[in-house]
Amino acid sequence: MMATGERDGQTPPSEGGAGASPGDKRISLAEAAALVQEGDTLALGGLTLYRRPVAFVRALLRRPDPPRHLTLLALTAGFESDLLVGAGLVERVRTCYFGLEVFGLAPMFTQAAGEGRLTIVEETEASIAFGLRATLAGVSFMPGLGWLGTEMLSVRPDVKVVQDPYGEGEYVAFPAIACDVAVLHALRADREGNAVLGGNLGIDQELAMAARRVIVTAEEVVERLDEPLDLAGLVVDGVVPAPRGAWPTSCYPFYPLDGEALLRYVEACPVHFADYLDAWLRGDDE
Amino acid sequence: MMATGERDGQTPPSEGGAGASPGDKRISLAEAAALVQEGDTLALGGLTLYRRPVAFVRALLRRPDPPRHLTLLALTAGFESDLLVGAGLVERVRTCYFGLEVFGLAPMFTQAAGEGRLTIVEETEASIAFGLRATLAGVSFMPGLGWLGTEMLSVRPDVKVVQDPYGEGEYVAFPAIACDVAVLHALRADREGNAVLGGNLGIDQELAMAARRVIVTAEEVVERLDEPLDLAGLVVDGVVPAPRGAWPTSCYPFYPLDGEALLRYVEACPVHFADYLDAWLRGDDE
Amino acid sequence: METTKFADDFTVDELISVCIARQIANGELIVQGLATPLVMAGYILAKLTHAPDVLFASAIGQSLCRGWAPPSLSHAEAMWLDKALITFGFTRVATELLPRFRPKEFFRPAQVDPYGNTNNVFIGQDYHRPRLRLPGSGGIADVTTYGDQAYLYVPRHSRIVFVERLDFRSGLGHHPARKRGRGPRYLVSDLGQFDFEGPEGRMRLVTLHPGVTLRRVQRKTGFPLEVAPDLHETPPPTAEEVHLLREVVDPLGIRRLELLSGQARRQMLREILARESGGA
Amino acid sequence: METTKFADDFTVDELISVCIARQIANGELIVQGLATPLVMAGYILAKLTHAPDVLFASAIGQSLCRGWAPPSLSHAEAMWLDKALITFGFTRVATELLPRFRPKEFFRPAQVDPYGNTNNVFIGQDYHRPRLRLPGSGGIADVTTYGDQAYLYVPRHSRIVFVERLDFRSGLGHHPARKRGRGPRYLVSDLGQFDFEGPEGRMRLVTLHPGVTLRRVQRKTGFPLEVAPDLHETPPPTAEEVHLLREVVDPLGIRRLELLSGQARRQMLREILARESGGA
Repeated sequence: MMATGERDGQTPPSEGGAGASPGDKRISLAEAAALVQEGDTLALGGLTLYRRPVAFVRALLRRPDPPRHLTLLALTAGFESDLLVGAGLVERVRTCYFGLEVFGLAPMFTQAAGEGRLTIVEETEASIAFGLRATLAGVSFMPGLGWLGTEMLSVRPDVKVVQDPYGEGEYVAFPAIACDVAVLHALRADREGNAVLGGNLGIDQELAMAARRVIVTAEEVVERLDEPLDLAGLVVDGVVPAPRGAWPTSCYPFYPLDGEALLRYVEACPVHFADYLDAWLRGDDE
Repeated sequence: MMATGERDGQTPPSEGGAGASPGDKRISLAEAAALVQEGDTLALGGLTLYRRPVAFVRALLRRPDPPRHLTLLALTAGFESDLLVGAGLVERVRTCYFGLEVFGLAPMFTQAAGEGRLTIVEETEASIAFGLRATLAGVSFMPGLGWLGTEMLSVRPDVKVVQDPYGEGEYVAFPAIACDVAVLHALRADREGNAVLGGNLGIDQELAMAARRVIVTAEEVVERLDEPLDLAGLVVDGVVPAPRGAWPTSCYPFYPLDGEALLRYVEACPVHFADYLDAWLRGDDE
Repeated sequence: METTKFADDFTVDELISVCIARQIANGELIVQGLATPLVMAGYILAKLTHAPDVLFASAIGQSLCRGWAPPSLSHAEAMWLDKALITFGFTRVATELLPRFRPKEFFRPAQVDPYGNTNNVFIGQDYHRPRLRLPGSGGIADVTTYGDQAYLYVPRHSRIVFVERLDFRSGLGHHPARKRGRGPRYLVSDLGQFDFEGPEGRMRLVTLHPGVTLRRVQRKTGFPLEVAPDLHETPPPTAEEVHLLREVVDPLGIRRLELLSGQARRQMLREILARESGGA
Repeated sequence: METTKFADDFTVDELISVCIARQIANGELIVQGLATPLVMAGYILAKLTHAPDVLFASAIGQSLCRGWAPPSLSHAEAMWLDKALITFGFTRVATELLPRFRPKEFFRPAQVDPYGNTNNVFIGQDYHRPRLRLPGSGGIADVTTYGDQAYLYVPRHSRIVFVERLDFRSGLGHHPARKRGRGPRYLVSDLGQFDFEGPEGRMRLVTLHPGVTLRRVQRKTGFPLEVAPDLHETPPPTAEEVHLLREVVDPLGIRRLELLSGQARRQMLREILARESGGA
């Protein structure tokens, strides 16, 4: 990435992508998947069933030695995250919604949570948004409205409440969220990592700035993008051409959500997850 | 503005613009100027010499009873703000830069400050940006890096330092910034107040959400804008057609900065400010 | 003045959407969460009838929209991206738009107690080994603590949803711990409409849907019901409302999914998907 | 290998811009504040010579740019808007970009002390009745407290600027109160180049511009100067650098304004404005 010297943050941005100097950051899906290490916090861009980096998840699961003990970070988690949970890569989940919307509960997440096999870092929209903003601002927290009066704090004993220094009340001090690798799926990218995400931004821009390493998978990778960008290549370490890389989630306006594929998944799981995964990794469902 | 019931914030958004329900919010410059009251915090959009609401300032100064004791809020303040200071409307200034860039110091601000006739609320980029974000988040402060080690806190005794609840250090608790009336100059607006500001956004979007009342002056007011917007009419109370309304500051790409006009100003002031102002209010310089 | 023509036949999903629509005032900013097609149908119906100037915001797209498009399973983004006036991203929505404007939003709780406190996190006695883990609270644990425009809907009224004690309080109702804002104002289920004007903000039955008895509502509610003194029948949908819902607002009937579960829901999903890919 | 051809004649504004350019490494993100045309000329020169992959950010436009345009008085936005890859707005710049990426930036202090602490707020003894109120600190009181990429330039070296004690410390240098980051790394004036490698971060003369004596620098500096052991002459601009500055980077010579004041500056402003409106 850029060469701006040392940084003193808790989670400094990455210090040099695959291609080092700005230039060609294109790598393969397998190379991208190899960047994730045991115990990393892995953030997945997009929203629930929309523009998720599914091709990347498949590459990660195809690794001979898939990294384990991951912390999965997403504003909302869906199909792609459920696969990672089902395959046993995920130890902790940080999200404010894990499910398949009208297609139902996320079966492997629901099962693993019910069996006590997951650590859930209970989040809300505000805790994720303020937490990422804290990371970007280089501070340990951001105060915000929310949570007080609910039982959220009882399941997040790590989260503190601070006194309002200018008044009588108190605020939740939403803690900074660190991220090792963020993976975002783009409509278009260029080889420097500049990218167009479309209008459904979610928290992708903040994830890209907060993460130590950033991978962009894209429907199309061109030489140079000159349209208005959603993401500057400055923060991107690897660019991966991945046509239909969000399938079966949607990549609006290029292709719709594949609801039939989601139904096949929810009907197979959790009972037949292993078979489903084998077939999916072979590409039978592509 | 919109009808979303009561609000409990310190600085609730405005409760109904000139036109009440969404619809035609067009008003005249004089009507817009009449919305500013004695003692208000008045925020001016744009940046230093770029896209400033100068036509509005002229209308304000043309009022038979110009409001006094204003707090002037701007990320950076330039020609338009210097006129307000020179004319004696301003009691307090909140900005991180008050000047005319390469055209020199702002003469009336410099003189008034030197004579101790202004209260300056010393600000920086961070204190304004975090202060507005605090207002939008409904909290009294946002913690941020900056200031510690400088003498800023010695001239801002109202600003507190908070302990890091998760570590050893401390942060400045940049206080929420309230605003009564924000005036922004747009390239285009529609009668509902939707507006296109161009790329040099400054803090205009945050001002529009933070202020109790929002006035948009625009080079052109159309029936309905359907291009991507920088500002949603939701927050706008009054829309004023004001062609060349930023002159002599620029309104890129419609017209450039009028440097000759700025030179005439700095050569007249501070000595001949009264004559300059009279002529300017008559429109001799238009 | 014309007399209102009520619909001869209507279904409960239509009635719920109509009840939602009637809670919307013209000019409001209204927010839609994930997977809430009954709400979307209600919002669009409001726009097409008495509230043409509402502005829509949604979790999907994080945009403001004046225009609309029929709900879709495969192209859920269409409305939110093609009709977007302005796009914010989720970070600005959560940290700026919601706390600043505190817009009206309809939430669907998995559990609700007599005071409108709600739970969307888990069912069971032990958070670490829940009987049923739910998707999570989204932004409900945020906005219900400071806003005053929380509205609730329950498509399948039962003692599983309406409980005396929540397993987890992720949405704040009329609760003594509240510091800001206020608890929910309204709840609609498939049996009736409720407010929270009972003692200390207790839920109170205000109208019974046509054909529903008070006894039935009480039997399906896990706590003693308060009843408004002027309990009456829910005004049925008008012929025009039913026509709009079926033919214009939501011709695929996506709103109906919220009344189904398991195999029945999957069956209907397949039918809708087939119609969408067949080029509706 | 070709030997470098130094310019036969060059002006001090050209030398300062060249010195600035030489502090830029390829691939960096470099930030320009308001009213700093010498810096802009240096940045663009770097891009055209040894640092083609720099990314520009600026107070005007708050965008990132890969491309560039010559500095302009009347159309200052042209570079920042027409060449913008992505636009952030000032709030995101101040609260996200600057603290997260801590990019390199050249600042022009009104006063600087031996340790690189700076003042852009006021001159005098009393903040409430200053002898001269200055425009303000912009973001200098923010980024100098946590960043480590502060660079300084002083177009008119004098005892008014280089003072033993500041009237107000709005920019943090090598100071014991520092908690994060580090003080400035470099300073260029019209007399020489300096680092801050003296005792406890004291400013240290490293090169003398051609024709400048150590005695003259000391006479114009309000505190005793540290001098690097290998004090040498500033390498002059190359013929190519001077050619680029004059003909390509800044043909209107806007950078020269920073060396002038009062009537002389206004005269030059008028000339440049006339050339711009005449259609350069």
